[in-house]
Formats: sequence, structure tokens, C-alpha cells
Amino acid sequence: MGTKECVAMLLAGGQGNRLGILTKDLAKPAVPFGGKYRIIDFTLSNCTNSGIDTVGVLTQYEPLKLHSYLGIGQPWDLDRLVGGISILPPYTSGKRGEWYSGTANAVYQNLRFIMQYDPAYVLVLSGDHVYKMDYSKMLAYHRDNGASVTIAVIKVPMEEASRFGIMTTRSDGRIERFDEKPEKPESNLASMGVYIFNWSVLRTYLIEDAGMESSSHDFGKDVIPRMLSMGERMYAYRFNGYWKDVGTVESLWEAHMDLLAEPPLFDLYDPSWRIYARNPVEPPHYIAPTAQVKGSIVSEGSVVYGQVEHSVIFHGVYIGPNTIVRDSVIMPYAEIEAGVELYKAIVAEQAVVTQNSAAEGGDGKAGAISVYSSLALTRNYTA
Amino acid sequence: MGTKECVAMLLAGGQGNRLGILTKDLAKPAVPFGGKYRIIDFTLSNCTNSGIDTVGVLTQYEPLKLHSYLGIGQPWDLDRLVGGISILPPYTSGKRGEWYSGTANAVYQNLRFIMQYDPAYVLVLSGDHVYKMDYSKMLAYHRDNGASVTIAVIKVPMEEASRFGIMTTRSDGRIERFDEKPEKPESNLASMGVYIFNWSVLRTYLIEDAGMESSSHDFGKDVIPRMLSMGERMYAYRFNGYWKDVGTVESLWEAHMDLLAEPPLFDLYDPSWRIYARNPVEPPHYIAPTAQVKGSIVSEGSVVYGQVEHSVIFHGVYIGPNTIVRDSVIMPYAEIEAGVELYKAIVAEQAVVTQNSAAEGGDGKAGAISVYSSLALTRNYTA
Amino acid sequence: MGIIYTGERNIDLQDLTRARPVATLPFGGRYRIIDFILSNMVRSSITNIGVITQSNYSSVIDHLGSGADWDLDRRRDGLFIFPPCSVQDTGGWFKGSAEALQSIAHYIQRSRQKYCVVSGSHMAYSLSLEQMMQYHQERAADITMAYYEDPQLTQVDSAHCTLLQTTPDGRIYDIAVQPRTPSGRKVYMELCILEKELLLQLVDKCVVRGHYHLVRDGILSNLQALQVYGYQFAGYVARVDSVQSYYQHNMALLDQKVRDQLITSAGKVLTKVKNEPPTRHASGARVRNCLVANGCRIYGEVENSVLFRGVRIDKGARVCNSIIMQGSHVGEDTLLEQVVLDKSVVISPGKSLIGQANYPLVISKGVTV
Amino acid sequence: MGIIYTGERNIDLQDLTRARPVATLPFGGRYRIIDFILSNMVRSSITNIGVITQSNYSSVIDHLGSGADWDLDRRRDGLFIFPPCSVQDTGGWFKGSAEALQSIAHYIQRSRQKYCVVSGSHMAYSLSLEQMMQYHQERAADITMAYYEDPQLTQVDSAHCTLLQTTPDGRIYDIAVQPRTPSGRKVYMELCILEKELLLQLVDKCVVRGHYHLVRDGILSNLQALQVYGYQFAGYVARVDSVQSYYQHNMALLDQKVRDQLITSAGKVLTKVKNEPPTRHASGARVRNCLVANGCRIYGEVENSVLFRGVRIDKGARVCNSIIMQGSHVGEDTLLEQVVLDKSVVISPGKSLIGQANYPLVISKGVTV
Repeated sequence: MGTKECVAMLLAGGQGNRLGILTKDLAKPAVPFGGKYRIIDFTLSNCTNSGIDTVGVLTQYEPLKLHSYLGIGQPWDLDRLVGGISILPPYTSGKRGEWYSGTANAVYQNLRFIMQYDPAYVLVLSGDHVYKMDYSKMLAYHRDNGASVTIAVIKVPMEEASRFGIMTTRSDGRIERFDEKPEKPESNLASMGVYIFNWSVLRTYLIEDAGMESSSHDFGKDVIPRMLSMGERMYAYRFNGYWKDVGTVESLWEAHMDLLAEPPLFDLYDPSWRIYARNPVEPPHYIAPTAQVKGSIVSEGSVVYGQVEHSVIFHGVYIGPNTIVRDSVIMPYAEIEAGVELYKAIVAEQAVVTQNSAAEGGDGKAGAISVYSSLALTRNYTA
Repeated sequence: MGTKECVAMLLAGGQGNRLGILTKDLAKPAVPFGGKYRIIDFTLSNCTNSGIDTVGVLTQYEPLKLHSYLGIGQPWDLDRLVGGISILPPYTSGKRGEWYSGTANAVYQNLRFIMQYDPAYVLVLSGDHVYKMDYSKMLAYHRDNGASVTIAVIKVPMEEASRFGIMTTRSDGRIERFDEKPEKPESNLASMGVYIFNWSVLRTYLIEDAGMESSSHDFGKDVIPRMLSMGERMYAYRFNGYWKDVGTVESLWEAHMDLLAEPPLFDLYDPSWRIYARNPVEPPHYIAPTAQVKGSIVSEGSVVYGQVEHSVIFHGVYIGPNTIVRDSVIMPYAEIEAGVELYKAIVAEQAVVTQNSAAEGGDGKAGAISVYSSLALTRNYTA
Repeated sequence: MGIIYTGERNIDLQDLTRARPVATLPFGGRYRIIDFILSNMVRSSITNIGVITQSNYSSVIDHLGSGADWDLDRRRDGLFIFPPCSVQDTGGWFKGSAEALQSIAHYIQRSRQKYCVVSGSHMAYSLSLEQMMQYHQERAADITMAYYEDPQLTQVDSAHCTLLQTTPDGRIYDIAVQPRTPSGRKVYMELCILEKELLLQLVDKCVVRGHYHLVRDGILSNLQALQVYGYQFAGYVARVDSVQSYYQHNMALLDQKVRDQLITSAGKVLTKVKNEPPTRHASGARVRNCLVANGCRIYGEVENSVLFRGVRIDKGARVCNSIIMQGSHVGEDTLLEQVVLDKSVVISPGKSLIGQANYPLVISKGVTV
Repeated sequence: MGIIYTGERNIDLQDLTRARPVATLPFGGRYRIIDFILSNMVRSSITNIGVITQSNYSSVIDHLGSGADWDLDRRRDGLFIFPPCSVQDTGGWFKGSAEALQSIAHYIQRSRQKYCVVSGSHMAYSLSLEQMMQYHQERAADITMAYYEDPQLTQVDSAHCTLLQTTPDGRIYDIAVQPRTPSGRKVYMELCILEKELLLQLVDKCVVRGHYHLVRDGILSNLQALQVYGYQFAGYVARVDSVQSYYQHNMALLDQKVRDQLITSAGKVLTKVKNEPPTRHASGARVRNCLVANGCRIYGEVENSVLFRGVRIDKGARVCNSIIMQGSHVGEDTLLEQVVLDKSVVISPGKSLIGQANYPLVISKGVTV
């Protein structure tokens, strides 16, 4: 087995229960995003575009669709002879099996996978953020600082800081303090959940952490604070681009609206940083003479007879005549029946919205986002 | 998702503890066999050669090597746009996760996978047998009988019958009685662990079985007897070819010796029934002027300086000068150092056998098989 | 097994087939003509397919690649592309379909299948080869040739076609290859089924006598000796043999009934997948009655048109009744009516191009206007 | 990026290259010559590789396929095969390497890499292009050409080679293309590194003046103006330009030192994988000092020989100092000495064939003796 300089471990086992019925039988990283992608595409494309060709994807929750979506990673150019994508579900060993009990534990259980490549660095990522980031620059920064750990950080609004891991740094970027979801944040430099570790350092701390009964085996809560308290050289790497945690219905909806701004806050058309995805085979989309489509993103295989404004229409969607779809996200193969009016809605994959179900969904004017799925017809969220 | 007539579910989660150190960190179906194959290749090649292109592989125990070996199934032509190979590890759903607690339970937890293809028939296979069988003929037999279940059976020596699931049949093949590992077997028709079920029948019984607390959720112990007691039309399909359960060190060794018979009891060179495998990239093997190789199978990348008789040498093996290797199985990338004499031995992947360790292993003359691995140096088995 | 011959010459397609065979002519916003017959075969479980190429075949190799997008990258059978130069003794050029088939006789011979589906590559249609095979077997036919009735067949069309004449029970009693005066309206779809042994015999008999056309020299002369049946296909057939027919069949796809017959109803039409973001309709865009592939950015007005991948329509542009192929860029304040832009054409701001429905204007690949 | 030109003519390889270029000549029991330079590139992290083919390229396409076996089936970069017919204006034949490179100038131009490694395809060696690139950059060279010293260079060899003359610091001051009288022993390995912009300039200057040979017309005439350095390679080089050298380099592989230098030490030599069972040495077999690929069945005696895949040696056969390519079958009670059997040759029972080490007997592909 060849040696790799840097191996990425992508945490994709999260249940994402704040996405409600959207993740009823779907892992969060497999939730559709941006007209044709799934959330995990952004992180995987970052790896490809950063020249990282060895990615372990740690899965646990409802992985069927995620596994078949990832395959051997061919859409992301990650079907390599040595390295490439490896799916790492929980497993039994010797006489016992263990579920992944925390982010650090998930990586710990796969130390043997990393060992195969004997890397200098391990990049830990999560599969539920939308952003474009060149990890190779972060790696160079890590090396230049002679750091043992580097954490990517982004400035967030002060009032939201208590939702994140917050860092206090010296002027040279070295981290002095790390508080996971502090009540009274000292700064607004939030961890993006992107870590680079020296492999030898990570291994030592993970083995130690696994033996600590009081630990919840989480990077942010346990391992990072422990490393800091032991005096490891830890640096914060400032990221200035667009970054969005799409872990809630509200943020998922907002991130879609960000795509629709003119110019978009997050650009899918950037030729220097392509977003790779598994491509469905669908005919071109059809816009009927009766349709009106404005300020929207529409993907292949969709058929539009109605009015679509400021919305994202995924592939294979049907939008019937005399409909109005505004400020909404219509996921793959959903159907909006004739006469339906939707405002500020998210319609899940393969859901059918009838005039009856739409009436229950509310008109979105009060600021609530309606979610329609084929499992439960409608549910409201306050933005 | 397209419909498939028949979906295969391949049980590959077994720990194989009767193979001892050979499966210390390796799932049984991934154990090397036949000079370049792994045990699961035979079942997968049977699927390919029988025209079955949708195979779910249920994994649980130490799956790292097995997963990377299977990939998306390209070596077996199972990388299909619809169907192909799908790896199905245990997972969490809703709030909870469950390990596969028995063969029937493993299939039960993946009913949703089967449902995608809406098959007429489900073929249940296990990944630890060596045989060449045309499942399409068995399927035709199943259809012709209007059966709801068909079980492949083979005649075994009466004295071994109590190790198997034993059937009593009418003259037309209909099963009248099924005893899992009976103390006093009524016949010597043993189940090969190859079942064809009508999908609707299987689904009904699996859902019922899942609700029964007293059940161990095993096909042979619970589901098959239950079906029989409910009067389902169940037929035995007689198989007359070579079939070997290689679940013990002894049977694994014996099966290798069967390959070496002249003519072989199990033929790897049959052009009408090719055995597919993931192929290592190795140079041709080299037989030195000092070497003597007779009645043996040798694979690529190996280098032989010593004497090899009636043995199976896998790829990348080194056999030093002044050695004798007889009646032995040397697995990939193992090294037999100069001066070593091995009789009736199995040397595991990447193990190194020195003169010291060989001395401990015994000379095989008393009928014991020595197993050498890189983990524990030697261990004896009585054949 | 299936064999697709892509060596047809189509002078009336002008610049559209200068650098490519008609097989790889872009069609319907996302496809190439050959995708349709390939998909018909794959959907009918034919997984051993040979594609014979003539000159300009590099676009065929580009498009088909390993066949993975058609599920044809297989260890047993799969897709085989035969470039002309691979046959030494013809000097790289086939004189006709029979010679082309002869050149791959070895491949046909050693295939594991009994039957052969032989097809051309300039017609797009969705046909079940399983049904056609059933028809073939029920009639115990030696050869079954697919045809459709074209009620509007003109003299011009007829000179591009092979016409069949059948008895009421379907047996073919006459064949006219490219007649100047149409004899009936039954247009041969360049698709036939026969056993591979018979195919090899027919081809061999042709070639050794210096004849090179399978239908004219191989089948026509054997209509008495063999049971040759016609299989009538009632669905939509896009016969692409001139700029006019190319334009007309693309436009026809704006009709949902035609799309259903050709693309959506019978299962997917498989094609090479490309990674493109979804299409953006800007807030100032106005798109009506259009087929639009992914990767487009539309700021202007587009009506009754087919847009391939990655097309950009700038603000103030107005595109009507036109076909815009992959990667073309229509600048600001332009007007295009009844125009076909080949790939990567640039229309500079302010320019206008107006063709006629019966004489659409074709702009060649890569040209800046 | 890497560019491999497979258009070399090798008349002295006789029938071995009648139906294939030297690039795909089977070598060393399992490989083709081109595998070595491809593997050198892939091991040095070159993942954008263009292969230019001349006639008889179908074996190149067959062998390389999508490039997956070399890890070159990529969305960004990867393997590109350029068949000659894809260039319209040369009529399918290149007059020389410069014209061949000119025909893919567009591909070179739009590549994302700054440097180009240009290679021929009739030498097999394991060389680190990373080290050669480092040498190139340390000297701030415009062009670096790899060479090795051949102490036994004969006049016959010399007429097949390009010889370099270097100053003590490595700068090249003269080049002789296929001289009848050897000028020194520094044999150019048909491998050079230069920036792609410079390559395009040199090629363009050649072609527009009607010159077609990159080294003779492009580099030699610019030795003053450009910094051209020689990079000495000390490892084993298998230069395959005649039946004698082909035979001799295969036989050399029986020496472990040569195998180490060429195959095992530098990392894997990648090649097309095929599904073959392991080789069976029957109880009556006697094999000494041989390289044996998978899929063989050996019942007879084989000594000092190289056996490719799926070879069968029957009982009573005796094979010495020979090279037996894929799928050949040596019947009972035969004797082969100093023989090269091309693919799928059958030696009928009882026949003998004896060549000489300096004149091995070559039996053409598919022949039954």
C-alpha cells in the first residue's frame, strides 16, 4: 500500500435530526443541495480540487443511499488505484462490535485504515457544510507554522457565536483558548469543523481519549481541549469565503436563497473550482409556453408549466400549470400539482404537493418555512 | 430504479472463528483461496456466470479488506448502472442501531434494499463456500415447481451429515422435513446454504420472524422450519458438482489439495465458467535454476529458489534456497526463509516463516496442519 | 449482439457533419443521434455491441469512451469500436456496409449470441428490439427489416432512403435503394435482425463478387430465396439526412407527444454524462417553449428553441426557433431566428442572424460572428 | 504532462511489429514496451498523458483502453490516445515526430501543466522523472535529454540510435541522428523534458519550414541558442530495435539484477490486468530459470525461458532459451531452442525448431507449425 502525505477522514454519520423529515431515512450528507448536488459533494470536491486523493468516509446513519451515491468515488475522481474513497461503516472485530459514539471515536475505530497509508497529516472534515476551500493552502500554513494541529476558523456574527466552537488566538494565529459552544463567547472566530492533525499527535491523543471513561469522544468537546491543555502547538487558519452549516431547515433554505442572489453569494459556475457530483441521466428541462421562470435555478429532466420565481428546481421535477412557486426549494423528482401555490417551501425528494397539502402548508408570509415530504405531508418551521 | 427478476443477498458477515488466526482481522469471505482468489470470488463469479447482476453483500465482521476488495464489483462485471454490487453493513436508523444478529435478521434489516428492485425472487447465498453452480438452472427448477422456496442440496457422507441442515424429500423433490444439524440424521441430503425464495413469501416470514422474541433469526434454525411448518411449497434442488465449506482450517487445507489432484477435483481453468477476481499487478513468477516445482500451482510475483511439491503458492511469495515446501498453502506475500522445511502447513498473508518458527510448527507427519501468521507465529490443528 | 454502422455519408447535412459522422451529431439538447439506437439495444438487453466507424471517428471514440455511460463496460461482451484503419487491407476506407461488416467478420463469428441486430446511425427512435425479435421468431423469418410509413415522403427524401414493398402478410417483395421516384411510403429504418451465420454468408457472397452494399447486393437479390419480413414501427422516427430534417426534428421535440415517444416513455435514453451545474434563469430572463440542458446561463429572451449544455444568452438577446449547441455564447442585444449554432459559436453583441424554417442558417463549430 | 510517440518504424523487428507498433510488443512475460515509460510517468505523478499513434494503433487502444490500469481514467487530465486519422490534413500519416506533435498542439496548449516530458516508445527502463526534472531545474536548462552509455555500441546499433556529445558539465554540443559511424557511446533515450511553450515553438518552426524531425530539425539546429543538457541514466535500458535486441533483453530478465533494475525495485510496472488462474506446474514438469506468467499449464520441461500468459507446454516437450508469447501451445514431444513464438502459435506434436542466440527464430502470430 502506497504512502500518502495527507489522508482525509470525512465524518458523514450524523443523523441530522434538526433537518426533521428531510433526514427521516437519509443521512444528512446525502440531503440534496443546489439544484443537482448532495451536501457531501462540496466537501468531496474540495478534496479533489485540493489534490487530496485519499478520503475515508465514516458512515453510520441510514447509509443506503449515501453508499450507492458514493460508489467508488468516480464522480469526484476518487477512484484511485491506491487511496481514493473508502466507505467506513461501524463493524465488529474480535468478539465485539461498537457503534461510533462520537466524532473522535469514529476516527479512533478506523486508526488501522489510516495506518495503511502512513500519512504525515490527517485532515478531519464533516460532510454537512457548503463551502469551497483549498485544503492544500491550509496544509501549507500548518507546515509553515510547525503546528501539530490547525483548525480552520471563520468570523461569525457575535450573536451566533455561542452555537460554535470559539477560539481566542494570538496575533500570529496560535490558539490560546478553545470553548465549545460557550455561553459568553470571548471572540467570534468559530471552528468550521475542519482540522489538520499531525498523524502521530492525533494517534496518541485518540488512543488516550479512547481509554478515558469520562470522555464523550468528540473532537470539539474532548480531544481539542485536551490537546490545548497539554500545550500542543495549535493554530487557527482564517477562511474568508462563503461557508454555511446547513444542518437546520432554516439554514438549508437560506443557503439555497444565497445561490439565487445576483451575483450569487456562492457560485456554482466557477470553472476554477468545479463541484463534482454523480450526474443523473435526464433529458434537458422543458419550459412550456405557459410557464414563467425568473431568478431561478433549474436542472435537467424538469418540466415547468407554471410560474417559478426565485427558487431552486432540482432534476426531474414536475411543476404543473397555474402554479406559483416562489422562494422555494423543490428537490429531485418532486411533483407540484396544478393550481398549487408555494411560498418559502422545501419539497423533499419524490414528494407530491397537492392543492390540499399546500393549503395546510401555509403561505410562508409569516416567515415560516413549510417542508413537504412523501412521508409526512407538511410541517412548519419558524425561520 | 429498475426492476430485477432476481436479487442475490450474499451473507458475508461471518466471523469464521473456526479459521482461527487466519480470520483474526479478516472477514472469512476475504480469506485467500486457490493461488490468487478470495473465497467470496467463487460465489460472486457464480452470480456473474448465472446472469444475476444485482448482489447485496451483507458485511459486519472486520470488513475493511473485504470492502476495498469488492469496490464496486468491477472485477466480477458487477459495476452496473442499475443493480450491480452493493455493500450492506449494519447501520443506525431513527434513533437506534442494530447489529446483524442472525442470517435472517441481516436480510430483514435490508428489506428496503431489496424493495428498490421489486424482484420476483431473492437468492440467499453465503460467502464461504467453494463451488461452481449455475443459479439460473436452480431458478428455472424453482419456477417449474411453482415453489415458494427452493433449497440447494448436496449428498454428504452420512457420518458428516449431523454438521449440516438435513432434508428429507419426496421423490419429486418436495421437502417433507428439515433438521438443522440433527444428531441422528434421517438422510444425507445437506443444505448448501443456497436458497431461492419468492420475494413476497420471504418478506412475510422475515417480518414475522423479526417480531418473535424466541427466534435466533437464523434461516436454518428458525425461518426455514417455520415455513415448512406453515405448509409452504418447498423443494430441494440437487447439486452434483464439487462443493466445499471451507470454514475450518482442515477443510480449507483439503480444498487446496483438491485443486492439486491430477486431474483436479475442482478446475480453475474451465473457460466456460471463469472465476473472476481482483487481479494484483505483479511480474511473472520466477523459478530459479536451483528450484524444483512439481504438482503445484504458482501465481505471479512469486520467486522460488527452493523445492515446492504438491503445494499452492499465491502471488508475491518468496521461497528461499534450500527449502522444502510440501502439501502446503502459502498465501500472498508470505516469505519462507532459506533452509525452512514445511509440510502440511498454511502460511497466512505476509507471514514470515523462519527456521525457528518452522521448527515449532512440527513436521506435519502426525497429520496436524500448522498455521503460520504474522500475528501468532504458529499453531497446530489436528486434521 | 448489435452492430452499428456509422459510415453513412450525408452531404446534405453540410457543415454539421464536416468534422463528425451523423452518428455523433448533437440532437435534442443533450444527446447524439447514436445514443438512441444504443439505448434501444441496451434496454432490450443487448450487451455485446460493435460500432463500425468510417472517417472522422474520433468524435465517436470521444463520445462512447469505454461504454460505461451505456452500462457497456463489461468483461464479457460490452462495447467494441472498430476504427477503419484497424483493417489493413481496405486502406482505411470501406466501400460500403457489406465490406465494413466483412472487416469485423471475426468479431461477429466469435460472439456468443445467435442473432445480430444490424443498424445504421442516422435515425433516432425508441423501439423495443425485444418485440421486433418476437415478431421475427413468430414468423420464422430469415431477415426482419424495420420500416415506418412516412405520409409526407417527397422525391427529395426518397433519394436518401431505402423503400420497402410488402405483401399484406408483411413479406417484403421489393426493395428500392435511393429511388428518384418514391415507390410507396415504407421507409426502411436501416435496422434489421438476422442470424449471425446468415449475415456472414450474405456479406461474404457480396464482397467476394465485388459488391459492397448489404441491402442492395446482399438482401435484395435474395428476396426469393429467403423469408424477408417487414416490421412496421408506428412511433416517431427522426430521420436526420439534411439540415432541414435535422432542424425540423429538433423543433418537433418541443411537442410533448414527440418527446414522450422519443425520449421519456420507453425508459431512459442513455448518453455521455457531463458534470455541469444546473441552469440559471436570471431575473430578467424570459424563456418560453424551450428545451434547456444544464450549465446554461440565460439573461435574455428565448422562445421555441433547443439549448444544449453550457450555452450563454446575454441580456437583451432574443433567440427564436433556433438550435444552440454546447458552449455557444449569444452576446448582448442580438437577434437569432431560425438559426443552428454548432458548438462553441460566439455571436458578438448587436449582431443579427435570420434564417428560414425551410432553410435554417447553420453557423459552423467554433466560428465567431 | 507526458507525451508518448509510438510512430517509430522498426524494420529490424520483422514480423514482431507487422501487426503492432513496437510500443505494444509483448515484453518480459507480462508487459508491453509502452508500460515502462507509462509507469515511469505515473510513478512520477504525471497524470496527463497523450499517446500519439501511427498506423496499426488498434493494439494500442486495446491495450491502454480507458487508462484505468495505469490509474489514468480521470475527470481532470488522464490518458488521451490520438489516432492518426483524427487529424484530417495529414491524411493519416505523420512524416515525423514534429508533425505528430504539431497535430496535437491544441491539446498541449490547453494542458494545465508547464512542463512536457516527450518520449518515444521502444525503450524500457525504470527512471525517476522527478529526479530528472530536478536536474533540469537545477541547471535552469531549456531542454534536458536523457541518455545512457552503451559500452558495446556497434555500428549496426548506431544506425538505429541518436547519439549525444556533452561537455564535462553536461551541456550537449552535438547530436548525431542515426550515424553510420558511432560518435561516442551516449545513446539518447528518446526522452526529454522541456516547457510546453518551447516545445510548441520548436515544433511550429520545424513544420512551417517543411521539417518533421523534432530532434534533428528542432533541437540540433538550436544547440547554440538554447541550454540543452544531457541527463545520464545509469540503470538498465532495454532498447528494442531488432529481433536480436528483443531476444537479448528478454533473456536478460532472467538475471535477478536486471529484473530489480527494470521491474521490481522502483515500484510497480503497471500493465493491463487480465483474469487468468495461477499457473499449474504438473507433477511431471521441470522448470528451471524461467519467468512464467499466470494461466500457464506446464507438463514438460522448460529452461532459461520467458513464458507469457496462458501458455501450454505439453508432456515430453522441451523448451530452452525461448520466448513464448500469450496463448501459444507447445505440443507433446517437441523441441524448441532459441525460438520466439508470437501470440497464439501452435507447435504440433513432434516438431522441432532450433534458432541461434544471435539469430533467434521468430514464428508469427497465430501460425501453426
